[in-house]
Amino acid sequence: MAKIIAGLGTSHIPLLGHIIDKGESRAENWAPIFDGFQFTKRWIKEQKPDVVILVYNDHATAFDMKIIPTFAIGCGEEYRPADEGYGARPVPTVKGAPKLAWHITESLIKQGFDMTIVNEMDVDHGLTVPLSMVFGEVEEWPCQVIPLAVNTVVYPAPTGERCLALGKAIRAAVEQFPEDLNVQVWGTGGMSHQLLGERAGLINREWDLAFMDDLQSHYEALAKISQVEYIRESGTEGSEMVMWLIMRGALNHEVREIHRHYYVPVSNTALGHLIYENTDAAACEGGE
Amino acid sequence: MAKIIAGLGTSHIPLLGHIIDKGESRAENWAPIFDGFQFTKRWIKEQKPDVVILVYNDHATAFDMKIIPTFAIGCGEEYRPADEGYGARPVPTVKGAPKLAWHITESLIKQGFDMTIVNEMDVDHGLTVPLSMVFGEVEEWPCQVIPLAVNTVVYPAPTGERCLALGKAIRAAVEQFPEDLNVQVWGTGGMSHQLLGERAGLINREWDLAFMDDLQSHYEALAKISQVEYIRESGTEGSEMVMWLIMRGALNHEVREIHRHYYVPVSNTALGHLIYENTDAAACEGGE
Amino acid sequence: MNNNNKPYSNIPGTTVFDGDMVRVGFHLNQFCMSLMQASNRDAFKQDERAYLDQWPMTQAQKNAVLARDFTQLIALGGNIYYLVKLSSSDGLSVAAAVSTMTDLSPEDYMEMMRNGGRSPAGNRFTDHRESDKKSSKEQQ
Amino acid sequence: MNNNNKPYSNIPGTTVFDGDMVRVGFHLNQFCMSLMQASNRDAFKQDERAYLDQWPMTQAQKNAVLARDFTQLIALGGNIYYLVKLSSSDGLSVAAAVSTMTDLSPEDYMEMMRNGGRSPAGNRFTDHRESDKKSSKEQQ
Ligand SMILES: [Fe+3]
Ligand SMILES: [Fe+3]
Repeated sequence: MAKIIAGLGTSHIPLLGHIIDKGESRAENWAPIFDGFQFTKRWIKEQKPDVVILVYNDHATAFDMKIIPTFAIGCGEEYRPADEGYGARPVPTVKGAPKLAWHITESLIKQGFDMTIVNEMDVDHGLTVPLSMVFGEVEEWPCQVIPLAVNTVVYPAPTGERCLALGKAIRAAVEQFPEDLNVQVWGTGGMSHQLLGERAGLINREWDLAFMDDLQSHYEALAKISQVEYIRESGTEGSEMVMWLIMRGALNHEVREIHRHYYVPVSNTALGHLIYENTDAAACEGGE
Repeated sequence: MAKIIAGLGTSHIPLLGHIIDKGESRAENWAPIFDGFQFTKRWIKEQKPDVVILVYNDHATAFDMKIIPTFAIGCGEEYRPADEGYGARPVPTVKGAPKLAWHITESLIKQGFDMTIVNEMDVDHGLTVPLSMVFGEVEEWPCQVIPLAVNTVVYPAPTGERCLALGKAIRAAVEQFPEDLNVQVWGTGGMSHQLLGERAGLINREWDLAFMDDLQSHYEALAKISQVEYIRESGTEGSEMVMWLIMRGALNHEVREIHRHYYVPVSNTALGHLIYENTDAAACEGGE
Repeated sequence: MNNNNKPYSNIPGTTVFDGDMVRVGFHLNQFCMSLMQASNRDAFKQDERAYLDQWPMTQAQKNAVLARDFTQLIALGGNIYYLVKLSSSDGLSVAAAVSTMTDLSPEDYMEMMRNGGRSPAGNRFTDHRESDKKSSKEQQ
Repeated sequence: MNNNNKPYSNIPGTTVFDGDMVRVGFHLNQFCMSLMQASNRDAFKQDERAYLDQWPMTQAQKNAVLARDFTQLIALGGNIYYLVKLSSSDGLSVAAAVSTMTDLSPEDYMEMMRNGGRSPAGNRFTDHRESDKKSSKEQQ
């Protein structure tokens, strides 16, 4: 049976993609940012996930003002890196996991989640930057990816409680898939940032660190944070953090935090990153 | 405050649009079909709804295989009748109700419904045929319309329970809208039909009539019918009936059936139509 | 075809358009979708084979389009709402196109519909021994 | 502008991209989206006014585009993820474009970010008497 073993959270800041693509990720001035992913790069080589369910938001790339899905799941065979206005990132095409994706989609819809099914789209930095930060510069991505795009551009985004519930439903769906697959769920976006208005540049380090602390065991409380409170406390784009709750919901109630990294600033944004592993996956299925 | 006063269910068979558009709806051979809407045409002139929330499914018109939303709500200013391959229907442009639509959308997302927001799309026979059958041939549609497109093309469609819950959530949202508006919800599609395979042409009159009987008071039981059972009993396209459950959920627990019409065949399809009015809307808010 | 081992695999003469069928039929259906535009319809009519060759469809799918073999097109992942865009561009009614998938002639099919349609009796299960079971036990 | 009487109307220097803003900014944002294609970027650069006139935008929106007035563009319904397609086509970094909306020069903005960014203290509520209230009482 397929199994979710681990998950991670990470910002998906476009500047990180630019740095990597220009071959400057080993430059000394960027070391405080990239060094925090050295552990991750070693860890993922041991973990060897077959499939990553990658939760991100589309930034007016695949979706424009005509159609804005709250939850869009990619059931396609592959996804090309998008041209976001300065040429597509020179990274490999993303291979989908259509069989598992359709299984999850069918299960989610029957569990009462109103998924938008996507069979063809390009994927922007929200999806490809996390892949680059975790897998580094590679010829082929070493796993299949199921993109899960969450609307965080148009107000309102889905609530934290809805995102947490979606994560739990994803776990239930994955565990019913008959193939032996090592599946990870990644939540991306955040941490605090605001890209508009006089208040642009807002960073709330205290809020971000408390969020990372609480995500391990007090995630039900985090799920109650409203979008307005996210915006007030951590900036308009700080509300991307609901996507980490999908990741959290997909893991067991008991997880071990095996890595954490926090750095300010990257461009306009606070960078956050952590890794969870389920503790004794088989035994302790709590938190429902 | 806005208020849902009444709802109706009706098939949305394309042939009916062809007949009307050719000016043949008063022909004697079609009388058994169209006579069943005479009452409706008089009734709607008395009711004068300001806004109709029109639940239908897109038939590979606005959405293709690239993107398939489970629930798409139209927040646009207007919608053009689609060219479905034989020229657009010569009916008026559909005026949206964007303020109310956005209010409902925000409320639904906060209530945990994962809506896909649509700001621009063309609308096919699923939406325009019910308008024609109810309002007749008019220069302008006499009300605004909020299109609510439900996926019933790709398996799985949303469950009956989910559709009923969506209807209830729509009612809650409408009742919080501060403007005095007379709102109706229409559920369209069905009744029994199958458009493919050796079994094409399936009609289950007994099932259809029982569905119309049960919809008034035993709708919670109807909501438990699985898509597989719909398909088995009433044909692949018979599963469009979940859309009537959205309409039913948006009404009070106590409704009066003030009109019913059932006829076989229209083209490949069993035609069904009924009208409900809330009984003493203010007093009896049961059924939750 | 790809409906094996599913809760609907025992419904006779019926192909449910599920994820497996969507995957198989993606380009076939997108080809059909392109016929919504008059200029594409013209190009298709001008040279059907050449138009089809612009789409990454299988040879079997292309042949079934050329032959207007709707039974085959459904088996190869076509969805009826997409396929009617093909039959409409031929000027065929939906009922006429649909009837070609049954064991009836278009005339007999219309006659059956006029008489109330195909009865569900005996058409609920492929295995007739199952047909007495209450199907209402099916779960969502 | 259109964020009045909303639970977020008392957040200073912030425009939430809600339904009202989507309605006002629809064509402005779709114009920005068109700049994702190189051929459109070229046409825009050739004659900005003529390119803009192809879009059903307001005169104020067109003028704000020509002036690259991002504060104004946000007020007129622009969304930052769409607007960066405009600034990117000018070769501007996101941070540089964003800084123009603040009271800081690009250099001072970068300096503020290097020093840990803008503090939330005093930036949570427009009415400073409210700023002591626990914002955690806010509902979803
Ligand atoms: Fe983002
Ligand atoms: Fe339909």
